[in-house]
Amino acid sequence: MADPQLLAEVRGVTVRFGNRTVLDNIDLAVHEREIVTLIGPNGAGKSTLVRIMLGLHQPGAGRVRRPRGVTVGYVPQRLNVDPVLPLTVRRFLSLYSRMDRQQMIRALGDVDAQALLEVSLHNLSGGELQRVLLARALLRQPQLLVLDEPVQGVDVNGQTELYELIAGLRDQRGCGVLMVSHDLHLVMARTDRVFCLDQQMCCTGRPEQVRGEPAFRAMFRNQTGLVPYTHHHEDGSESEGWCGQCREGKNHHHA
Amino acid sequence: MADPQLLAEVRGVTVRFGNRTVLDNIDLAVHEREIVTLIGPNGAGKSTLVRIMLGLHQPGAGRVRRPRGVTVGYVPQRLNVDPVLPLTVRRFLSLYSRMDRQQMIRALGDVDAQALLEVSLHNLSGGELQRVLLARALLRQPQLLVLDEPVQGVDVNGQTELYELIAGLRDQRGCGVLMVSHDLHLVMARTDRVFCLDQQMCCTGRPEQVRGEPAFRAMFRNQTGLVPYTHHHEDGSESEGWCGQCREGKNHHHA
Amino acid sequence: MHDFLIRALLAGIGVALVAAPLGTFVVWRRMAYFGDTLAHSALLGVALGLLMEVNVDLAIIAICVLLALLLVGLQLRKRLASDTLLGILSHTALALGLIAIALVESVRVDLMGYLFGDILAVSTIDVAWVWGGGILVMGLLAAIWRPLLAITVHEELARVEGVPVAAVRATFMLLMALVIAVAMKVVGILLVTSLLIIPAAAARHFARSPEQMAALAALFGALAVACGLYGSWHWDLPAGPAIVVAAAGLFFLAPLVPSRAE
Amino acid sequence: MHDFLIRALLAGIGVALVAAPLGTFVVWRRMAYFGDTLAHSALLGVALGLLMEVNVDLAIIAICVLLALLLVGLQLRKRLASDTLLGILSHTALALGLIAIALVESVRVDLMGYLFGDILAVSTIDVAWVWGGGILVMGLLAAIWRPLLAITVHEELARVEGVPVAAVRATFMLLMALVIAVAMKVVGILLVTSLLIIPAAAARHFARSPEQMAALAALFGALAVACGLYGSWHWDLPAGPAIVVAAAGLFFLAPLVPSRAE
Amino acid sequence: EPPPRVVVSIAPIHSLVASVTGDALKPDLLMPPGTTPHSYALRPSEARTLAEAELVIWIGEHLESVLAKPLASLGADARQLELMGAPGVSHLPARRAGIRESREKQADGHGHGYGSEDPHLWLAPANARAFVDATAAMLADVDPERAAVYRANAERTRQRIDALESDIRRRLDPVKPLPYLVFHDAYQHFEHAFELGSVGAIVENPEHPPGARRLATVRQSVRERGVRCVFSEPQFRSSVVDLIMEGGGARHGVLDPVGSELNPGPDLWFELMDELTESLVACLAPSE
Ligand SMILES: Nc1ncnc2c1ncn2[C@@H]1O[C@H](COP(=O)(O)OP(=O)(O)OP(=O)(O)O)[C@@H](O)[C@H]1O
Ligand SMILES: Nc1ncnc2c1ncn2[C@@H]1O[C@H](COP(=O)(O)OP(=O)(O)OP(=O)(O)O)[C@@H](O)[C@H]1O
Ligand SMILES: [Mg+2]
Ligand SMILES: [Mg+2]
Ligand SMILES: [Zn+2]
Repeated sequence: MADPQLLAEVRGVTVRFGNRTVLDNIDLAVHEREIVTLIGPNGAGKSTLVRIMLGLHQPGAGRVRRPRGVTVGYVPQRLNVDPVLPLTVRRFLSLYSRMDRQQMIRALGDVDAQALLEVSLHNLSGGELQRVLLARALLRQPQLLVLDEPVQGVDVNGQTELYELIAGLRDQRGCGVLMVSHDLHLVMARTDRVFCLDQQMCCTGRPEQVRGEPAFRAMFRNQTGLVPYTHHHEDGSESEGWCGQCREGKNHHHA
Repeated sequence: MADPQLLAEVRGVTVRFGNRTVLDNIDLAVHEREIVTLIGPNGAGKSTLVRIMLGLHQPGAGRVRRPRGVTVGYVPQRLNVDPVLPLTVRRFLSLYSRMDRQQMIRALGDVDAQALLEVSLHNLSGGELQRVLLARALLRQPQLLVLDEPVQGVDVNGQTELYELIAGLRDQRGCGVLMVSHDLHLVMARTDRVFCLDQQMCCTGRPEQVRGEPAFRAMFRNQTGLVPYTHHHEDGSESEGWCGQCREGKNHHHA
Repeated sequence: MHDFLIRALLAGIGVALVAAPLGTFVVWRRMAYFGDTLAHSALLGVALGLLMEVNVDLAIIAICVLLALLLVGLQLRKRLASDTLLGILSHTALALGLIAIALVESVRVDLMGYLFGDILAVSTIDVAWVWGGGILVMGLLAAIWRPLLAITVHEELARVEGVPVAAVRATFMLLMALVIAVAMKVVGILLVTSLLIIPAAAARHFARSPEQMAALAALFGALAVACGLYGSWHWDLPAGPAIVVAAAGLFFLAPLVPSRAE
Repeated sequence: MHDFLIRALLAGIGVALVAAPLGTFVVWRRMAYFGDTLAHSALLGVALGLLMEVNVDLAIIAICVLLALLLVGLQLRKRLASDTLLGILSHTALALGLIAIALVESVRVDLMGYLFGDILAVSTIDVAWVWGGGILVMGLLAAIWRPLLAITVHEELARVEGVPVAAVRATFMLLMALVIAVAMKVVGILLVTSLLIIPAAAARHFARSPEQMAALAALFGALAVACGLYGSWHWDLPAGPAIVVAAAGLFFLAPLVPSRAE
Repeated sequence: EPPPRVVVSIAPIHSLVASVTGDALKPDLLMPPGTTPHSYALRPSEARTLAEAELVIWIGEHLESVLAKPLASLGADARQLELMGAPGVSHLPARRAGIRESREKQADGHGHGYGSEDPHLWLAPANARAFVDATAAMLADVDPERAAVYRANAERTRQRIDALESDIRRRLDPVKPLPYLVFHDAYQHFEHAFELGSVGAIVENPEHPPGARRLATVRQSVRERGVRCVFSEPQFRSSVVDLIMEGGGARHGVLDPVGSELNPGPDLWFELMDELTESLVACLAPSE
């Protein structure tokens, strides 16, 4: 098999807002057929990094590379559509690229929202909107899916199903996925590589590896008890996992 | 001890949007020193019910009662502040009621966001904003706290801490809390009464009771395995728990 | 029927049809005062045209295009709303126009001649212009309709999906500027701006999709022109204002009709 | 210095100081064209005043207040933006005014007097009005400042926290309408609207809090008045336009200065 | 055969034309007195009048600019008489507003482009006579049947103008050297005809505000040159006039260059000229 195609990459990216460094010399790459998950505390710079990879924000230093012609599906962390514009879900799904009705119904079905096709976008509940956004990203048959907290506000069954759907997409269509998430227990199982971000890259590697790191355990001390897979022991073996100097303990804003 | 004071109540509330019934004959009351949690699938009408209790939406039928003079702290599900208005977190916290700087720092400390005091509201990350909103609701020393998915986008440690904080507030200040949440595993432990909503009230009662109901298990089939308390057996005993005719199985939008 | 009424009807309906789809974007993008801004800047165009001894109409169009581009540039500052920017541009242009006129030796410029065209006075050539230019504009607008809609709904999503945001936005602004600059001469600024925003706003009440809103706006606009001209004839009222009042009537009556749209 | 220059300076600075805090709200609430809307409706006021044989100034104020209340009502329809609503009101009022004038025989209206006014011709009494009325307005505004700010940031949060939304909003609109109606008579609408929005917009670049923005806007406004009057004197330019251009200069230069605010 | 339908743009011209047509026909007036270009929008009745006109008489695009467009489209079938270009009309270049140093001799402005011409042509009796002649000639051409009537009426009108002119000359003679100031410079032709002592005007265009420096110099000159009167116009606000007069000892008068308060008809022009004279005399040399 040939090398998996590179879909997006940043190298040595640094971002400062004012005199505060939010991202410090970050490297990250997403390839075909790979699910990369960014985790980290609030304000760690996850969304900023995602926006940089998409070209929506210019980094202060470092390089961003996205091969031409890679179609991207994006679910932003927050989305606000002005109510002055009348817009049904159907019209929203085929906003820029024309979509076939059957396709749209199928995509909504995938996120368990088939009944919303003719509903106005402005009337959706929080979780419904999130599902529609995901359906929209999927509809474009993207090679790269970029999802910033995609199951925010989605109900409990939906969360599991949507993560399964995303994992399934990787398997069937071979697309690459870059995801930000706080749902450790759901995400870990289906991720190929975890990047634990907090201004710097703290830990990186396969989920089993990262989960054993002291830095990781410090950062997510409250949650690890809930992750059902926690008691698998790390095999401590081969591969590219490493752990940097994560600041210990509580969340640290604007240190 | 005297009867706990009633803070807000709806009786027989029905809401229709177009010819779709979103809420059907709902009764709900929140008293002092009580945490009431609304759970239910996306589109169940949770936010609508909350908005009706706050007087932000008029029901088609039914009565809403809020005793005069009850101070309310509210965290809406979505909040969008227009960037044309320059606003720091500090100014946002004391927007309408004047607040003391020490108070503000303390409230931000409670939600682990003390460093954000002088940051512009428009630059906050998703989780940071959510923490600030919560701090703002707490600052008013409310008798009734109304929280619509208050830990959305908050990181894993934060979620646990914030739920603990809310429970603590009830204990210390004796305020009543009405909360919408999808985090079954975190919420159940700290709730006095759970209302499981899906257009109608499906189940209601103490968490241990509700958790045993078949309707509840059907609605949250994927998650119950994750809730650490699941294996407590229901005692099936005294008290006001009941379970209505919940529609079985998957989420059902616009049936 | 007098032939000037027929010409007025044709020109009015032509303007209404072109204004409808443009007007929906004007309403969505909060540019209701774009027309007034260009009208205010016309004075500057006149003064500059006289100072530099070029054709005044050309000078006006040049100023309109310039302002449109300036607005595109200013909109990159996300911290200010479009109406504020339009207000600044409009008043500054007007002030500069007044100053320029004070400096030009004894020119008597009648600003209002440029502002208040008169729909009863359109010629057959004007009608041909309206329909010919109108079809061209509609074609161009149809070509950028989807990308323009995409950036209006959510600019960043559109950018990620590959919409050439800057180009589309600039094209739209130029289109608007040209339409307004030309229509201002033919039927007057009052009527153009009104036909841009009032029918679109009335249509919002019923519309469930952007295309529906544009189509309804076209219908309402044409209706307003017809009713307005009839009223103008019947009561011998100035025609342009009568059309505006008819459109406003539609706007205020619309909410009384129940609508399926939320 | 000539006494009329001193009076102009006093009146201008007075207007700038009152306009600054009001103007910040105008910018935040996207009502940049509120002033123009009222000015357009002044024509209707004049016509009605003449028709019904009441004092024209009173008729103008009445129409302004009426329009302000109508706007408050229309804003309840959340599906339309403020600038669209203002555009509709403004053009409808203008059209009605034109029709009324066509019906009233031989009305002589100096519309331009209301538009351009003349700050150089203000009398001592005008100055007293500006400062007296100004202090009153500032007092009223200070009284509703916090609730008004709260509903501007987030109306539903404010409502839950007990702000009397409708009353506060109506008070603000009436305040605006009165200020503009009076200032229009004294210094002209071009200058009032410009002093409302341009200094506030320039201040946005530096401001980190609402109060800072209002204070900076006051500073910029006063500066613009002083510079504009100096320029008017030095190059013999019309004073109102010169002040507007000075304010616009501040606005366009502001971004060149680095700012701590995001 | 019925007489042709004749439309005239503004009231002073309409008056002269009506005087020429006499009882033979009633010319229509397009812009009634008091109409300002700002609120001018055609009504269907006016549009019809224009569309049905056989002859349109106006001064020219330079003055009635709002009419240029309607005349070109609606009046396309009609013959047009642009009085600006009529033979024998004397033209004067528009003056800068402000104070003039001395009473300059104005050269007859032939050869000046229309762009800088003073359009208030009807205020000179000589021009009025030229208008009358041009109108009569044009009417005779359009309606040869009644040519004789028009010629006779024109002759009578000319005599009436002559009579009024010498009457005005006589009444103005005592105030000729007295300095006065006007709000906007509309009276050049009148002053030129009767050798009046205007020291200048405050603004060029009544709609565009003046600069600070000019206001100061104008106000100073009012004192220094002993200006007797400052004249405003009925349709424009006079706050600037008040400012100029402040402490200068000048009286305030009102001059109306278009007859905005007079009834349209053959007599309007004569009443307009009479009132101008009356206002000037009353303000400059009040008889107690
Ligand atoms: N435009 C900006 N100017 C200044 N600071 C900013 C700006 N945008 C973001 N920040 C700050 O940068 C930090 C990183 O923000 P980012 O949105 O990337 O966080 P995140 O990791 O996505 O957090 P969350 O989990 O809460 O979504 C935050 O502390 C935020 O306050
Ligand atoms: N203004 C409206 N017009 C029409 N339908 C509406 C309106 N507001 C809400 N709805 C619909 O009512 C239903 C209930 O909405 P609500 O926001 O109360 O759901 P929710 O239970 O809070 O869901 P979530 O968990 O996703 O937040 C949704 O299906 C939504 O589409
Ligand atoms: Mg984020
Ligand atoms: Mg909700
Ligand atoms: Zn004139």
